[in-house]
Amino acid sequence: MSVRIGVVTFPGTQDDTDALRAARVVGAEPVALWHRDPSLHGVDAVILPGGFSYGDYLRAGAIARFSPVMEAVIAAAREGLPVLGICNGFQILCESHLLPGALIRNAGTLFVNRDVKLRVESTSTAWTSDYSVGQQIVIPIKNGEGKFAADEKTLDELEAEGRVIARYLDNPNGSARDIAGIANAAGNVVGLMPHPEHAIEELTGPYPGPATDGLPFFTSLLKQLVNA
Amino acid sequence: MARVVVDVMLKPEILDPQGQAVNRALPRLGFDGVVDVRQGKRFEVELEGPADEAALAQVREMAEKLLANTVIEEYRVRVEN
Amino acid sequence: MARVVVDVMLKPEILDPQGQAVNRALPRLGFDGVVDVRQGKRFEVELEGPADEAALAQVREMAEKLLANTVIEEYRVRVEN
Amino acid sequence: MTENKYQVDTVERATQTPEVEQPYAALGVKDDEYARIREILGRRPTAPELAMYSVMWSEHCSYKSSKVHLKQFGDKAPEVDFLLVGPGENAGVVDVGGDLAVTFKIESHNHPSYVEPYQGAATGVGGIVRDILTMGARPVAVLDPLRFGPADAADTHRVLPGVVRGIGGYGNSLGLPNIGGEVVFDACYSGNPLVNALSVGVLKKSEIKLAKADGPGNRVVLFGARTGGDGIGGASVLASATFDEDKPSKRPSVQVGDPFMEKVLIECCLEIYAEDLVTGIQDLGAAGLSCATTELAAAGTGGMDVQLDLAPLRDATLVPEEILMSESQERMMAVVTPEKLPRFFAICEKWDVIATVIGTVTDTGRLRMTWHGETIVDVDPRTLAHQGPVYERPYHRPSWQDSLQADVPDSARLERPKSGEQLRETVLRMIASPNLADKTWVLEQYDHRVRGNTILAHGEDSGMLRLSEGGDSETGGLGIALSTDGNGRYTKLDPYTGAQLALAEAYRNVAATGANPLAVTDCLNFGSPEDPEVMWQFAEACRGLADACLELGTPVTGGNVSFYNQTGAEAIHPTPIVGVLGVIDDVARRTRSAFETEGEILLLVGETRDEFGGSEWAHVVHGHLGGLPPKLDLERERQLAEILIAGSRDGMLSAAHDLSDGGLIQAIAESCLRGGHGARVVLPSELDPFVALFSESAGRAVVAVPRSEEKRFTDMCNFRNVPVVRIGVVDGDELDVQDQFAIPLGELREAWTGTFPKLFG
Ligand SMILES: Nc1ncnc2c1ncn2[C@@H]1O[C@H](COP(=O)(O)OP(=O)(O)O)[C@@H](O)[C@H]1O
Ligand SMILES: [Mg+2]
Repeated sequence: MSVRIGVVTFPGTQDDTDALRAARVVGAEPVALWHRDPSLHGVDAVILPGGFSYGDYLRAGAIARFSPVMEAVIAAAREGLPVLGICNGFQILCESHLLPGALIRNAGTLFVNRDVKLRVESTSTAWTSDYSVGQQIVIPIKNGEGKFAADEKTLDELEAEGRVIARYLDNPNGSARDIAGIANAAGNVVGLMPHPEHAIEELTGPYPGPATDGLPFFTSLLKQLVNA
Repeated sequence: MARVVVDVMLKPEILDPQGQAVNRALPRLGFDGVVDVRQGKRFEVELEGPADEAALAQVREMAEKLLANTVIEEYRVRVEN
Repeated sequence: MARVVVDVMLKPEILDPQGQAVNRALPRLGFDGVVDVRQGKRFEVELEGPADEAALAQVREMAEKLLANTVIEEYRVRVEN
Repeated sequence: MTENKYQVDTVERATQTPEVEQPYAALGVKDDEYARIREILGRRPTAPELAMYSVMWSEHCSYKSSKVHLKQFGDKAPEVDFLLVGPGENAGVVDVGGDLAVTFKIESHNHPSYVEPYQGAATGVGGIVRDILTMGARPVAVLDPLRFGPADAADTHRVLPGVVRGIGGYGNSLGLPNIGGEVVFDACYSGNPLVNALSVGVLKKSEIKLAKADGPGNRVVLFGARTGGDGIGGASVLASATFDEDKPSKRPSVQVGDPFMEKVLIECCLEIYAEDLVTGIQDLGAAGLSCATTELAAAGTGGMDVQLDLAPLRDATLVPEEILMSESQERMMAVVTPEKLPRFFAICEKWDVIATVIGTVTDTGRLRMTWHGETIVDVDPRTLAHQGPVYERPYHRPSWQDSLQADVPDSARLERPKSGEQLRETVLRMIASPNLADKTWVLEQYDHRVRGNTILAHGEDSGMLRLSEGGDSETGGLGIALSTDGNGRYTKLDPYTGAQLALAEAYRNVAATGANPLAVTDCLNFGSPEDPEVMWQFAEACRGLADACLELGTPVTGGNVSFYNQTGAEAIHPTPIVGVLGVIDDVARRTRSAFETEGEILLLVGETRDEFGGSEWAHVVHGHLGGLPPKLDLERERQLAEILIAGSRDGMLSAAHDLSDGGLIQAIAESCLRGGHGARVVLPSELDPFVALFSESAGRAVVAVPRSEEKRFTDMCNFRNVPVVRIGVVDGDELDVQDQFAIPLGELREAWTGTFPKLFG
């Protein structure tokens, strides 16, 4: 039986089509989830995609967090369901306190769309096991509020527990300790500011490349679920 | 009808990019004598009824839950006259 | 060292999408009794010297030139104590 | 809501009080136009009616000054079988093969962007995207050709950052990739920036929507944002004229966009289309409700009854004439059969979109509106929509045109660099000049990836999209390419040729990526039509563009005219911006502009002449504008396009870049820097090195081919009698022009990329 990956659409979500495509490309069955529908329809994993839920007017992710589907996602995540929050999805996970810290206005204050180099720091999560520690990958970022912020104590904990999953080699937004993505203690919930779903095809991925460095985020999940 | 104001500012230990941008711009515009500028949000909440304790309690909960992200922000609720 | 606060709000006749988003969210979160919410900016300006007339005049100019977009926003400068 | 004491000007009252003075002049209505309105109605108009006529008969909505010239785009249109909807609708629609169609259009938002750069640019994007949505299509991309005053001018530093943030802020929030545009600086645009926005959408041929209200008894639904007092400067004159003591609350000076509302509106409409729930649809743009109701009625059965007081308001103090003129953003109007209303409302509810039935289609031939039971409008909608005034504005060739063209930038008039050292300095100075410098600082603020179908975007000759909605990945498949171009300096020197050169460059840009140019949209940015010399520029540009579209077989499918772009008596350079849409049957075959492979052969295709009139070199180095623009041979442009397309289809080309502003060396430098490889260049011996490097002769491109393909490619050119000459090889890490100079890529890149961050960072 094929793995079913749910992708949540909130009002203002933009990258849901891309996340659904990523699921399809790695051979999973993409399942569209709706913010008002409290049911997860038995999916094996959930992606909270990028975009501007509710316009991001108050704070990125602040309002989406209270939608019916998120109650279900939060509960399931605590039970170990793999959840990947990309960009706006990462912001929602922080607002939901599934992940620590928050994402604030970029150091340069402007929106930045750029292919950035990341170093993978942890492969012991549901979404990164197909990488190797220290591996350098190219993934696009595109955000205005992508600066990861947390108090020193939280940052130290994240480091100590190996929960920083990727760092920027050339920090584009002033994120604390160059953090591009983090995981929860159990490793099933991952938040990532860059967009792996935009790096899965030779034709549309980063140029001059490598163009498909984002694929392992999704293949990792498949392997883990199939072996489980 | 009463107006309650909720001020939301980043916690002092969180570096504030927008405030920094203003700080950087000031000298260029010929302003000196400013030590620091921080930028936050101001919400003007118009209440149906009076701003009594019950109403204020509600606004405080609103701020705690929605208007501020207490992980990085602190807020103050006050009645404006 | 004195602190001067600059409140910047959209002019009342200007559409405030941010405030609207909050307005729409409140009922869903079980908050009622709120007629309207408008969202603006709050700047905390720390001055080297005292907040005397000269300093305030400078902050007002700062608000006019930099902190507020007077085409769509209005501002208020006040000393906070 | 609150009943204000405002006295409504009803049809009855208008009939009883013919003598009432009406402030029509303040609304821009001329004496004869007002007389005609009274004649049409057989009485004085009510205040709401006057409001409607004033906006519908305005230059912006009625095209009264441009109509007679735009006609040529239809009269001279080439015979084609792929044009599904031509000019006149919200946007043209083109058959791109299979069951798919593409709709695209460009529009200007110049003045608002000068007043409030962020909101002006943002609402400009919002407006054109609604036009595309109205055709029944899913909007899939935007492009933004921009013009600003001098890059170092203080006002440019107020306008440009705001405009760029506004275009990004709105477009990104809609989930629309930005795949192209231009950033050009010239003193003529100070105080008058040009902010044009192009949007493109995809739909099924069978699902084209039209703006007409058919079927008596069908309901008229207003949905989207509430109506506020936005953009009604004029109407308030009216209001105050008919007001008693109590004033309305202040009216907004600028419109503020709500991209979130528009994004939701897009998804909502697409679901409504998918279930085929509307018989007609119209967006609310300029002239808001006045335009939507009259155009829907005029194009349909002919009549409509509207209960204006049912329109949801943001400001309860608005009076009817203001509601009719309001340009509040993010609103749509649909015509729905009664039995489909429940599903229509269910979908609106799903997306939290406010929808209200405000009227009914009738067969009375009249557009009737009531306000709390009283009739305030009773007109024949066609008199508003189709029978507006048409002006044959006087025009004549400017007295200075001859002397301008006589001021030829030859070597006697303008000193040219001679030594290799001088040429080297000129290259570095040119590539660092604002018009030629790297635009990354701008482009990074735009999302060009969202939706995952972007094949080519910034830095390429044209943007390219894969049309596989749903996104069946890996597979290449059908795609479209878009480029916008326009050169105000060329057009100032010779409006007829300048407009044609704009088309030629966009056409060439599309072909350079391997796509076949199909159709055109244009935004004509000019000064005041009341100035006969400006009107001559306009007439010439239209004639030139129409002639060239006929010869290239690319019909104009729609566009936009922006007049009164001037500060005081000073008009901007006449600036027609031309957008060309192309189709490519396999996007995997697209050609990039970067030199990617060491050892490949560089070929220059096309003929280089000593042409510097209006050139970037004369502009940057001498601040000079005079002479004639480059000669244009449209037949040659077509052959060049065929070569570039065949080269991509048959896999001969590794890279192609069109030659335009800055000439050969600019194109080679860009392709080297984008590919990260140097080049060894040998200039054709028969050409003066300076001319070879910097001339802006049209109809040229530089290509990179593998050695194994060189003969096949040159044979193809020779067969078509298109000049082709080997000018070098991709090699090393410097740009080395033999016997002249060499520039390390690092130094070249620093010059190219340093400018924008220094200016705006
Ligand atoms: N304002 C803009 N928005 C999006 N893309 C832009 C903008 N300005 C320039 N570009 C892109 O940068 C590249 C260079 O621009 P330009 O010099 O106008 O191209 P060309 O040389 O083909 O005319 C093109 O890909 C163009 O689409
Ligand atoms: Mg161009």
